[in-house]
Amino acid sequence: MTSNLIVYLIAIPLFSSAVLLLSGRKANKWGHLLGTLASASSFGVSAYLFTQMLAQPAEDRAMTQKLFSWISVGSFNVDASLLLDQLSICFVLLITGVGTLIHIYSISYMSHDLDRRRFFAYLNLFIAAMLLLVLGDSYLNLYVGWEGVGLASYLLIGFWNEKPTYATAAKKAFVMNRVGDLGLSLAIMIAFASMGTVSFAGIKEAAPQASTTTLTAIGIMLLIAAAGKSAQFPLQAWLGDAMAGPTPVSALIHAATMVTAGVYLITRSNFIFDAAPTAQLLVVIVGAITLLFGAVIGTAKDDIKKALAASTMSQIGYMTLAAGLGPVGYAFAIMHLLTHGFFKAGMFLGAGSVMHGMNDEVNMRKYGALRKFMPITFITFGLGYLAIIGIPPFAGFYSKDMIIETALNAGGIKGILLGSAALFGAGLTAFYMTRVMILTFTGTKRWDDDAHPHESPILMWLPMAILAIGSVVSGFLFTRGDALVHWLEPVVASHGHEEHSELLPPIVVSGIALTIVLIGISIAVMMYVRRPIEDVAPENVSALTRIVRQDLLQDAANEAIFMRPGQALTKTLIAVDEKVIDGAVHGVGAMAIGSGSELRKSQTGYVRSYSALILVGAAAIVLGIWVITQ
Amino acid sequence: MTINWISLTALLPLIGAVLLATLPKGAELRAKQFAFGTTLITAASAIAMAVQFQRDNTNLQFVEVRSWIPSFGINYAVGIDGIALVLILMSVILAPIVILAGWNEAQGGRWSVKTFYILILVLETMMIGVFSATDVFLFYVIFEAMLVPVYFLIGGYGTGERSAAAVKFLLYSLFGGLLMLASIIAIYVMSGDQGGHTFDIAKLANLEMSSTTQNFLFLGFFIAFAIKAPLWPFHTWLPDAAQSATPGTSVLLLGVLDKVGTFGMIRYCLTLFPEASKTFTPAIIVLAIISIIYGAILAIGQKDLKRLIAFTSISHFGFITMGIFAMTSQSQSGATLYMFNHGFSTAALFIVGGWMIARRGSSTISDFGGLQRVTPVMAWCFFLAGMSSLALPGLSSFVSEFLVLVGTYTRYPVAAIIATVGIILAALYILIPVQRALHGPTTPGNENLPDLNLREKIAIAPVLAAIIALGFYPSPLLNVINPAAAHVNSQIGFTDPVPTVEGK
Amino acid sequence: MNSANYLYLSALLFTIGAVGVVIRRNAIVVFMCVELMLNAANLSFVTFSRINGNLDGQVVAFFTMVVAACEVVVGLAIIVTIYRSRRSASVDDANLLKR
Amino acid sequence: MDFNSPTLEYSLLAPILIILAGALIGVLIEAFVGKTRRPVVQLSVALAALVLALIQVIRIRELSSTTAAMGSVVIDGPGLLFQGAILIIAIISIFLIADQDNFTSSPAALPGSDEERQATQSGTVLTEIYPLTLFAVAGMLLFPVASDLITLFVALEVLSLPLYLMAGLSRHRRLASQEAALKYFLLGAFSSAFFLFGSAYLYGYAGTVSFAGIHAAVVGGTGNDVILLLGIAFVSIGLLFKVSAVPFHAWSPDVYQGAPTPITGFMAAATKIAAFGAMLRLFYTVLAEAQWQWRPFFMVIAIITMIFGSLVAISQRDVKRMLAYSSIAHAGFLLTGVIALNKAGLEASIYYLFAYGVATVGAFGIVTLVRDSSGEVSDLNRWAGLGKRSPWVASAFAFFLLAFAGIPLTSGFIGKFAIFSAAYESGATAVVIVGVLSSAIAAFFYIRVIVLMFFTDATEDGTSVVIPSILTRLTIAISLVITVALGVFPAPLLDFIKPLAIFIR
Amino acid sequence: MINYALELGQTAKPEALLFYILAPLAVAAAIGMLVVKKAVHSAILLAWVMVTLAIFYIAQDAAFLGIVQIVVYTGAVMMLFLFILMLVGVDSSESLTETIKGLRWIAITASIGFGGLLISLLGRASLGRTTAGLADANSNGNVEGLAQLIFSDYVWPFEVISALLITAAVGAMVLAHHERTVKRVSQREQSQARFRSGSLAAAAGLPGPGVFALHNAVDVPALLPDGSPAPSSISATLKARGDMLDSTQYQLDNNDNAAEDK
Repeated sequence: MTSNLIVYLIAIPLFSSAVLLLSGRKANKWGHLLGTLASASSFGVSAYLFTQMLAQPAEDRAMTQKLFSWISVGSFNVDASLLLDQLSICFVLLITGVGTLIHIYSISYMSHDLDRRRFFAYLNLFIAAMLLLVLGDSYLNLYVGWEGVGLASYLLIGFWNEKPTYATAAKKAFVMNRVGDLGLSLAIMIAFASMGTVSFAGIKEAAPQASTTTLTAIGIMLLIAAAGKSAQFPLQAWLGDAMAGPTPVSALIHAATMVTAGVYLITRSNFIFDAAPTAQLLVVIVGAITLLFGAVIGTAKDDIKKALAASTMSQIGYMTLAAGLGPVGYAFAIMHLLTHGFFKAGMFLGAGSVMHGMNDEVNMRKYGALRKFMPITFITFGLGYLAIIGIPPFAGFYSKDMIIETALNAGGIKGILLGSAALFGAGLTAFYMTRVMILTFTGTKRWDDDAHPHESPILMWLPMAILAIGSVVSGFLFTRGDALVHWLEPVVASHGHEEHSELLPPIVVSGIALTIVLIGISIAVMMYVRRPIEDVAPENVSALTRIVRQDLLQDAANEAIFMRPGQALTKTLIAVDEKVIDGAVHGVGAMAIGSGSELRKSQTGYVRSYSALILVGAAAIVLGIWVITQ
Repeated sequence: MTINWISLTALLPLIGAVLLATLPKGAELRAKQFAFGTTLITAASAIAMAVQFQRDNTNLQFVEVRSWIPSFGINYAVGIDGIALVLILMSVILAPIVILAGWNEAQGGRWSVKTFYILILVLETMMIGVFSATDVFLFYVIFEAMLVPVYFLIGGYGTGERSAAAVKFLLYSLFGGLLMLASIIAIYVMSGDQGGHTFDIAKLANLEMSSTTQNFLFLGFFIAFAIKAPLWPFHTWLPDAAQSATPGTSVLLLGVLDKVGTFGMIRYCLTLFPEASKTFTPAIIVLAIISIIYGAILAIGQKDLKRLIAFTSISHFGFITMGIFAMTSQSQSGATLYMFNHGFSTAALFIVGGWMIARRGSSTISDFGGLQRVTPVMAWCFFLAGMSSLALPGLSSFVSEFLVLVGTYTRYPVAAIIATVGIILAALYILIPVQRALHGPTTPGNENLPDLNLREKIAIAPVLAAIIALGFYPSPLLNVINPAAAHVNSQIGFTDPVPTVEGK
Repeated sequence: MNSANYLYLSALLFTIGAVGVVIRRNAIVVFMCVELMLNAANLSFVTFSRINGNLDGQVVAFFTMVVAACEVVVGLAIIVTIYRSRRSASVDDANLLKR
Repeated sequence: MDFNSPTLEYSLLAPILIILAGALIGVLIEAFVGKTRRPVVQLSVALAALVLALIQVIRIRELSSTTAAMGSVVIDGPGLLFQGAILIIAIISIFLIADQDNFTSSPAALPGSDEERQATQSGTVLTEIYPLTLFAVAGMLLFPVASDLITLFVALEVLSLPLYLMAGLSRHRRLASQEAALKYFLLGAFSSAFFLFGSAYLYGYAGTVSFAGIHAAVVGGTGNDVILLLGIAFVSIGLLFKVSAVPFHAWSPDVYQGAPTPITGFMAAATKIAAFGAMLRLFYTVLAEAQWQWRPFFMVIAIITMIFGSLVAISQRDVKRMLAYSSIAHAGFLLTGVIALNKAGLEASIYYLFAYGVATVGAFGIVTLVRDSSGEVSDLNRWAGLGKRSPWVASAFAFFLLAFAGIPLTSGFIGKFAIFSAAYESGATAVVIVGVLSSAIAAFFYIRVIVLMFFTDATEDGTSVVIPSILTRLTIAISLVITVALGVFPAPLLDFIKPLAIFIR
Repeated sequence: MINYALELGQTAKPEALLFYILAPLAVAAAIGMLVVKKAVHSAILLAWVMVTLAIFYIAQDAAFLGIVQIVVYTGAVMMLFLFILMLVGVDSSESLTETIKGLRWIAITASIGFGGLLISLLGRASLGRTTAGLADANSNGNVEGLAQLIFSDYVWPFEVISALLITAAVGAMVLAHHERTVKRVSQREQSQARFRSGSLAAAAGLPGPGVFALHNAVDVPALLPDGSPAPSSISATLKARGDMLDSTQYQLDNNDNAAEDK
């Protein structure tokens, strides 16, 4: 089925973005409105397309639109064409839906910023790029969106780039993403070299004939790409710093949408991973490590946004883990992705709301007792909190429980390890999220005198409220009759629901999970409700805490492994360039000049030495003759 | 007698230069306007030619052959294929942009403004000639003669150590040129032994020679082109030259002149010495990879904006060279497209960078800071140019870079993988100056820098528009390039590696 | 009598003349050494004339004498001029032009 | 006995005879024409003689390929080409020579004496230059067409003696000029002795002094080659001295520097043509069959000449000396034409000689223009910034330098290409490679001068460029036009040379 | 050595005898030219070599050349040399110590190499034919034979050589001839100038030297009536050379007026 409407999904925000960027200050008055409208229109189109899709039988739901032939050289033919199938529509709806809400939120949140128009331009640009990412029908098209969101992310993280650390954060995000992009490019190259195509459909068709080695290679490269974009281990370090961007950005890009692109990529490439067990194993390992990694650093964060960011990292770890579990996991990965999109976006907006009321203060130790001053924020944030820690019947419970279950059922020791990791992560999540709640909303007030906490205006709390509703109901909706699983089936092709030998019955798993969550909450309550909270983080803490505070030394490691040697290499090469390469050239020149001035001395000015030279020359010639007539 | 489009296009700037010489001394503005007009007319002529170009015809088109030095079998012979057409188009489009963008850059020179534009126009004639020559001798003559105007442009109108840089440039190029001359002499003599002296490239391609001879002659040509391109380790002249030249000159130098090197590799190295090309391919690929990585790393470490751009170009030329010698249809087409796109993205970088430098009076990156706040339009232009330089998907350079990489991968996977690391370094070498110059607090002395004026906006707009448009829709160029690139590969006898699995 | 002996003599005289040009400093003596070389060459000509049985060699020798006379005139004029300017006939003193 | 009354083909000898007649008239003018009118009359006579001779050369080109004057002279295509080239160079140079500022007014007066000052102030000019120049030209015309060793030797002396004299006649820095004359003379005589000694051996080997006879002996000689080789060696030393090939070059930097600049230009250009003309004739016709013996030697000499000339020129501080070393390097390039020993080599050499000669005269013409209060300034450091003060003069000089460097679109490039390709064709690959490399080195010092003129700021020392006289201007303009024309459209000359460039034996 | 002796025996004809006597002398004289200090001695030794060669010419059937060698070369050319030597100072002698470092050794090595190799090569040479002798060529007389060649076969170089002679003459003149650039002042003009100079003291002409002095040599200034010496009576040349003597010692008596007159 083809549809001519798909392109408008992208075109509308892209056009809006271009208009906003090019029209300059004139557009300050109406720029934010145009941006929001563009996003909303895109949402409208996607909603319409969704209804169209629903009207079709499951196997005919995928829609395509060929725009033009983009790159065509020899056998390398890539069309600019779009694919809207069951998987993409989930994302499209999430992106445009949450995106629109965040646009609305931003109107108010950014109202005092001189560059609000530019902000909306970037947001629109992001929406367009993200849509291209999920709508592209080939890896190369995806790549354009992939880097496009990277660019938008860079621009938005660095939105307040007058502050050098923010600019650095933006750069860091871009560069680390580029490492991921390297993986994606290589994956495309390998795919083209081995299968002669880069489109999803083409590769899907060719994959079964391809060697496992090839597919494993592609899979690993795709994993690198996903790790870069989704802040998965070992490319996770940029996400925390990315919180430099305005909070709506964190909500949209660094929580709900962009960072989940890695999960999308893996899910989209299911035909590769399913045939490459090694790559798949790596995916789950990465997912498991990251979910724990994120959760652990989340426990020590005092910056509310960074705490949420760590949480995001951890939650995406869950998704990656799920996606790595193969056909059984893809749907759960996407489900968690969607629910996470709601609750995490909602919580970020909540955090933004808090900051909005607290003079942009992000240190939770300077909060406290805010529930009285910001009741709506407290409620919406609280709903998100309940969702993320997995309290039934909130959304997170359904999605996370599924993942834990699937992980445990992965079989053998692998399943036990993964399951315990997931369970442990759930406990940690409960701990640090409770900590966030306690520090922010309960207890005694610790803020400075010049802070005048107040509730946010309606334009801000309304999106929060809508997202909160999503956090509450989405999980239930998705799992009702396995709705999402069936919806995605044509894409992720769970080749017949193979029966896994279940390690534990689902109800037991849920029970264990809930217990662990409750333990996590209790510890947090014990630590932060019973004891007074200092407004400055205590210094006399264990070495472990310190390490956790330093994000498990992730930056130190990067510095030691890449940055310092890199800088040294740069310095060395500059010296080599000057001294050795240019030096050799100059050396040759100097040699010529030097020998010239040495030879010049033969010109003594004495006529007798000249005649001696002639005589010597003659003698040499005679000697030559003497030799050759020998 | 019909007028040959190539000759006409090439002649226009020369006529302009002669007329310009007759202008009175003081008339600076008139000289500028006149030069600008001439380049516009030239561009129009070239575009008119491009419209008539039959893109599926792999033969040379617009061929004109006139006897020049019959006793040596030397002809004035011109003709273009898709590759040459694209490069000529790039040259003639860049020329008016350079003039418009650098409206005042001739002021600080040793000689009059008029002389500057005469040199530019003469150079333009030679640029067209060098890409369209089909007589090796004619090519060589222009190849060498081009050095003279550039030499004076750098040495006379540049900044800093301009004369040293100009001399370095000239000597490097002359040295390479002389090596090529040695090879040309050998070819000429051989052609004489095999049926009459000729310099017709088509006939020379059929020369029979021993593989040793071919290897030596290939090296003569290749080193000349490698110096021109420039390829590691023959690159050290470029940063100096770019640092000293005016931005406009740098655009022409890096954007157009250096392309003669890579163009020459395709047109002469591959065509005349197919066997030797194959022999040396591994070595050249290695050099290309070193260039890519080395250029990028050195760019990261630069403190001077112009030097930085120069080193990025060294990295980019590594890509082009790699694409040429990987000899797959993707890499070959990609390399030519890369030449075109690099022309524009480097032009954008140098032009905007030049404006920044002219405003600030310094080319040290750390002297800038916070320009995004002070001069948002200029900052944006620079940013976009930078994005093009790091081959952001959606911009033109991505298409070419990716084609080169993917094409190379099918034949030399390891090389492609190493080269791909270059894209990470590219992010660093662009974002570091972007951060230092555009972001952060506005450094003292920059508060009152003026943003772009209308002339500057008009100058840069087509470049940026081309960068974006060709990123989304490169087909017009690719359609012209593909047949020619395929023809080159088939001449050497290379076919694309077949994928192990046949997909759709 | 073997004519070759004259050739040896000629070679010897030529060599001595050449050495004289190198080691003597008085420009006139240097020039005389050149004359010695010319004479040595003449001796060869005359000898070869005899060996070859034609008079061409003698004609050359005759021409050489005339040429030598002309050279002497010009040479001595130059030497005298430089002597008048410098009050020295040593070739080593003429050392303005070098390097 | 019967006396064979000699026949002289006057029309074929006419170019030489016209020049000699012009010279004799010049001598008579010295005696009979008033002092004030002498310069104009002398110039007119000299010019007329040169032009008439040139016309005659052109007229007899159809009659060529014969011997004349009892076999002493051979008039063939190459010979006439050399003669034509020499005459054209002489015509260009005579305008430069006519700019009398360069010559002392009274050579007999002591340098720095009152007499000298008075002579200079009185405006006396040295018109003997013209007949001397014409005598030199006559010798040069005869040198490349001489067909026996006697004529060759006589021609050598006829061309040399006036040059020895003229080298000493500079107005400025007279001591240096006289020193140049002395050095030139002593070393010239020294090398003539070698030449003569070699001739003796060639005569001994062949039993005759005629080229034809020597050739016959070389082809069908009895005995061994020792005498022949010695003869070739010593004759070559004489010729290599004239073209200033290493190691017989040492005179040229000093003489070039000391001699009056117009003479330097004339000498550098015309002597090279004449000497190479003779050398080419000797080695292409007479000794061609002995190439296995002499070519290796010439290759070595060519290689060291090219390298030496290029390297030493780099470190020169005086423009005339630099041009001298450049001419040494060019001698090396030209030797590759001798080594080539094929028709292409001959054509190339003729072209190269002409192109180089014209550019040389032009370059030295410009050197005469750069002066300060005490005369010509040849110190390169004081040429700094010339491009600023006199852009046209500097540009013209730069163009000549580029021609020397062999940059395309100048005559030098075509010459270099032609001569190297001829040498390569003959299998002298090593020589060609060295030639190309030393061209690169050579480019370095030419460019250095260009940098100095255009990119270096002038020191305030009163160096100025005099407004060239109309005659000097003519010299420079003609040279420039020819250099450009030969670079861009070399075909007419090449095509002209091609059918003529066949030596007859 | 043995061969040499044998050869000597075989060739012991008058010519050989002449050769073996004169050749060593010629070589000795030539070497002498290099080692004697005075240029004049060198010239004399060269003249001796030339005479020797003239004898050898005659011995080799080149009678005309022999005579010319003596008359023209030894007679005229060498005289010219001697003349110039006189001009520049006949007793000027030259230190034979070498001032240019290493030159002597280079010269000696090169010359021994050159001469040795040359002679060795000549020994190796063969023309493949025997000495023809000049009996045939000189059958009509040596001078006639030469004339035949010079005036027919070699008439062209013979004519050209005239150019050389003219060049030499012109050249010598250019370098030696002083052209008067200032008009010669006539006696009448001098006289007029003296009278118009303003002082009658100068009008009468200068005093002659030695007047009234006890000594009347040209280098002693005349004494004025008051007894003081008159330097103007001495020739400027002598003054410049510093050859002017003090005239006071030849004064009749020391007059006190001398001081007043100044």
